[in-house]
Amino acid sequence: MADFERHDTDILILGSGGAGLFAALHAQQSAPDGTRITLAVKGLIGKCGCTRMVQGGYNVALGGGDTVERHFMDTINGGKWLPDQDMAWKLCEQAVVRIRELENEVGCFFDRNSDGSLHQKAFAGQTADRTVHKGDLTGIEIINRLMEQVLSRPIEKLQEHRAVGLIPTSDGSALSGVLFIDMRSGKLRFVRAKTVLMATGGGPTMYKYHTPSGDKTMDGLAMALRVGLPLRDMEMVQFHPTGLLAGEHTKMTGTVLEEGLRGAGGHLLNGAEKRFMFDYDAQGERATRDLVSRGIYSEMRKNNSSENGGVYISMAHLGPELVREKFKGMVKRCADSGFDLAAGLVEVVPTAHYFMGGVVVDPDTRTQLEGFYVAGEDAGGAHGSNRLGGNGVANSTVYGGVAGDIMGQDVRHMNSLRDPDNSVLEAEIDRVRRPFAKKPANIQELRTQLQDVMWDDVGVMRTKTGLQRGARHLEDIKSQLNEIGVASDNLAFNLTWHDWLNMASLCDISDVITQAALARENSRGAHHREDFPDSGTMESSYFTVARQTGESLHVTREDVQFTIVRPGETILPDHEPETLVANP
Amino acid sequence: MIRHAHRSHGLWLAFILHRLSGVALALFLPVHFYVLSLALTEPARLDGFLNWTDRPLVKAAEFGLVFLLAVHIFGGLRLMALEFLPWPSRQKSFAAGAVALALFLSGGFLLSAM
Amino acid sequence: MLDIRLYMLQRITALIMAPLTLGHIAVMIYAVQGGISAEEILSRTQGSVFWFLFYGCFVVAVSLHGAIGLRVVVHETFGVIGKTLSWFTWLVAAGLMALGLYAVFAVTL
Amino acid sequence: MTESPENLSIAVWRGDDSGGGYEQFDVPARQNQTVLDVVSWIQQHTDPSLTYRFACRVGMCGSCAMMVNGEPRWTCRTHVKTVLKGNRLEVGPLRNLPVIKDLATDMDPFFDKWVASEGAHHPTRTRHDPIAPVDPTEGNRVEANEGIECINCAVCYSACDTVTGNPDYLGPAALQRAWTLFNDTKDANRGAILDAVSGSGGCHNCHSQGSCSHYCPNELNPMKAIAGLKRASATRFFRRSS
Ligand SMILES: Cc1cc2nc3c(=O)[nH]c(=O)nc-3n(C[C@H](O)[C@H](O)[C@H](O)COP(=O)(O)OP(=O)(O)OC[C@H]3O[C@@H](n4cnc5c(N)ncnc54)[C@H](O)[C@@H]3O)c2cc1C
Ligand code: HEM
Ligand code: SF4
Ligand code: F3S
Ligand code: FES
Repeated sequence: MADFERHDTDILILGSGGAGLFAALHAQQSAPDGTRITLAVKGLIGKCGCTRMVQGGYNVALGGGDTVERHFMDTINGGKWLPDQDMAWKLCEQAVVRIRELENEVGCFFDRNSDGSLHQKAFAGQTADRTVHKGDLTGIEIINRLMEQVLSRPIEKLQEHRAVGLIPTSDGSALSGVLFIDMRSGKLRFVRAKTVLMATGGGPTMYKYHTPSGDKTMDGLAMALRVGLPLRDMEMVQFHPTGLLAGEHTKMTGTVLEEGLRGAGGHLLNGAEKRFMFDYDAQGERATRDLVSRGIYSEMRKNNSSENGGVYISMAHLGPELVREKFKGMVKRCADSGFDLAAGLVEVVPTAHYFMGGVVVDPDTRTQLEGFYVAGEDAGGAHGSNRLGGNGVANSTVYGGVAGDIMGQDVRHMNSLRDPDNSVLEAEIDRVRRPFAKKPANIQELRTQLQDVMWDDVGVMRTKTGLQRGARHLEDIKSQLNEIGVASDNLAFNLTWHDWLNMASLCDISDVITQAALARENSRGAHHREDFPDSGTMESSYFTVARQTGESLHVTREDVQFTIVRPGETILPDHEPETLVANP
Repeated sequence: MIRHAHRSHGLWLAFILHRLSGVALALFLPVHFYVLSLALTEPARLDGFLNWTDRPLVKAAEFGLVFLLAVHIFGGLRLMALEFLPWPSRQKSFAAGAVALALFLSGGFLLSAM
Repeated sequence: MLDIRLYMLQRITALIMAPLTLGHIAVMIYAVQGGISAEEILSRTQGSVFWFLFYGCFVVAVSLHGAIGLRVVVHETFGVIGKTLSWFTWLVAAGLMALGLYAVFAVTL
Repeated sequence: MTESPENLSIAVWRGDDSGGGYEQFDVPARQNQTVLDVVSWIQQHTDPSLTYRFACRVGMCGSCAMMVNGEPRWTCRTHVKTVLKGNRLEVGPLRNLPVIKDLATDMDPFFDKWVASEGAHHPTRTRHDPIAPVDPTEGNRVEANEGIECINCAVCYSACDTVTGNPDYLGPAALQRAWTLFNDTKDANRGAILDAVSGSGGCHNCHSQGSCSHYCPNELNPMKAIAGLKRASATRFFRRSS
């Protein structure tokens, strides 16, 4: 076995997004004195992950007619009856506590109405003005405030430590610890802990166009898959309709142009500079994310596309001055990359945004592996087939906090650290060192191939033949990856090695997405099968569960348990209006 | 050129001017004190010195010092205005601009008075 | 290497000096016209309580102000820290003060 | 896609804390290319051992800042065209922070100072209390709001020569955070904030060089925030001593 360092702690948290940081704070509050808490993250604490990139805001029912029940019903309807209802309920219920915690204890600075109360607006799919925000940079506010709270507490920091393997005990019933690469030195470090929270935030960056931050490459789900944990809803990839399209050679491509542009009356134009969304939906540009994404995608497939192969968004008819004032940040961002959003045309394309699928957990974030917890975008269930705008950050902060509390409690009964299964440890070490034995070659080209395959065959619209073709391609890409080497003369902060590892995780999960998409023979929320356009009856809703045993992957279907509300019913009182939003 | 590109803007130049003038004044001050104290011990040498200062080159240097003092004073007042007066930043830039203008005028005036 | 006390001292002395130095410059511009001599200076200043206080205040203020100023520059430019820096500050202040007061006595007594 | 055949000539700093120097690379010029894209291209196509840091790629995370032609900038939002000199570009690690490798710096000192400035909220309420009403037009709130969108990219920190000369100096970003919190009427310990910024590395060391405000990519004004702290601490100084 190659050399590695050892380290012990009590509570180990992977990731510093909303889930990871909240877990650290809550663990610190709930664990007995003297408990060692360690935060390990692939980037710098608070400076990576997607919570920081949240623009629109945070969904929470805070009265004024809105209720937790209404938020819950919107979440279930939005998720097309696939959500785990207990998780969705807890999300909506605890969001109320979490937002108070964010304002009152963490010190967030959310926008106010002139009477001093929190300002709330409505995202698509919501029946109340519910989204709390700080301008259009809500995530920065939330993460900066959380980050400074965490940094000012005695929490051990392992920055630029990439988790590469979950190491169970020999009997496989519990987790012993996590294997890391200390990226700065390139050394391996095995950290044992009594409890481990995985909050690495999914991130569908295997698509040609994607919004999440560069550090998110599905490492967490790939690790969970390798230890045999069940993953649910893996076919559910949410596309945001308007990602910036600036050419293939810039990282700006794929980044989000905010939803509000369409909401405010922005027009989508095809290559001929004609509006087209009304051909697809009566709501035109204001239709929901999935519908607009499919509209744009269809137009692109018909070759009615713009210069770089997307469509245009046009705001100028609203008056360039107004656009400049109302969307200051967006206009500046476009200008920085050479586009005039206020007066000109900006090319856009649907872009992979959020991953609804994740590890099967209970509402306390526990998994079937003792000592292993999952929260945030890595956990499946809360959103079902579609996540409402504003429910993502609510989910990660709510369940991160829950995980912190639960780990703080559970750790009291765990008297000792567990010994690892050395054969798994050894296998994981071999896995990450595999490319050193091969001849170095360019990984980027392979990543481009992967992104093209996923975009073309496992993307916005899917068919059986397409998915099968995709699956074959993936096999091919995987075997190519195994032949690509990385020079091992200097492993310190070796990004190319990490590119290789990123590819490995992305390939593994791409496979699962493809298989799960094949297994779901209907169209729900984010998952659209052209060969099965029907949604199927809601009463017989099932979700997919993928598991890896040995080398083989199995996808099964499980019935949704309607533990709180049945399709066709509601938990809102009879006289409640359908929507409280003035002009939806 | 590239090494200190971050310094090429007005406020930084104002800062370095203030610093250099302050240091120059601090170095000049002991000399000034020494010369004046000659009044007590050797008035004749003081006069000799004052005659010596009549030479154009020395005069220029002297005016240079007065200029430094003026620059430093106005610069210092600008800094303190910026620190203590609760103005909106725009007005502060105007104030700074005005002071700078005053500086150049007075400096020019002093130098031309030679 | 400035805490609030040194900072306040530097600002207060600067505020004291501002009118004094401006006054001084004005007098100088007036005085240098037609040349300057020891006698002329002394005739104006000697025995004058006003000029004694005027220059006295200036000297006290400038010694502190200049010393603190040089302290900052020396720290930031040469990385001098700790005791050495304190010694430096107060030596400069004392030196300037001594020389300055000597000069004030010389011209006003 | 419109591609000009031209090559850019890029000098990139290589090395670590023990030293290093510039190395020259040729990178194909493209439309819509950012400095970060250029750096990535080198790592992906020419020299796989090149190290740099980024995450969000849209100016939100503040992890991609580097010295570009001697000026600190967020590289993901800096279009190459706006900084090119002829067809040359010089890219180095941020000043004033220890270098880990090549273009990646150790940002810990920056964040340690953030914490040392009492840059974390001191709560007056708990999660069981209602959210405090705040008038968005009220003076303190407006003042606090001005500095709140800091992405802690350390561009200002590396632009500031006071930081260069005085390693204890808390620096513009941390002080701006302190000022923001000081103006947050919800904060319980505004006295502690003034104490924290009044020591030997505190706000009183700022010489109003203004490079912080000049370079802040988000057009924030740390210089003004620091002046605010100086004013508040001076006011308190007089109150206390009288
Ligand atoms: C551009 C954009 C805008 C969005 N806007 C909204 C919005 O307006 N409202 C909303 O509700 N949601 C929004 N979302 C979704 C929201 O950001 C996510 O749902 C949520 O933030 C996920 O939080 P998280 O804590 O699970 O993961 P993240 O915040 O993504 O954090 C993941 C963390 O794990 C770390 N990590 C990853 N891999 C490893 C590894 N191998 N080892 C160690 N650490 C690792 C990462 O570096 C990071 O620190 C948006 C997302 C994007 C991309
Ligand atoms: C009379 C009016 C004066 C005013 C208003 C004034 C004002 C100031 C101020 C505000 C500073 C702080 C600058 C900063 O922090 O960046 C300063 C610095 C300084 N002053 Fe003065 N000053 C005056 C006279 C003098 C004189 C006569 C001397 C000569 C001894 C002097 C020497 C210095 C020095 C050496 C510095 C340090 C410069 C630096 O920190 O960059 N000053 N002055
Ligand atoms: S103040 Fe501006 S430059 Fe400084 S860290 Fe914040 S965002 Fe960056
Ligand atoms: S650049 Fe530095 S000196 Fe002050 S005004 Fe900004 S902190
Ligand atoms: S990569 Fe996040 S600010 Fe540049």
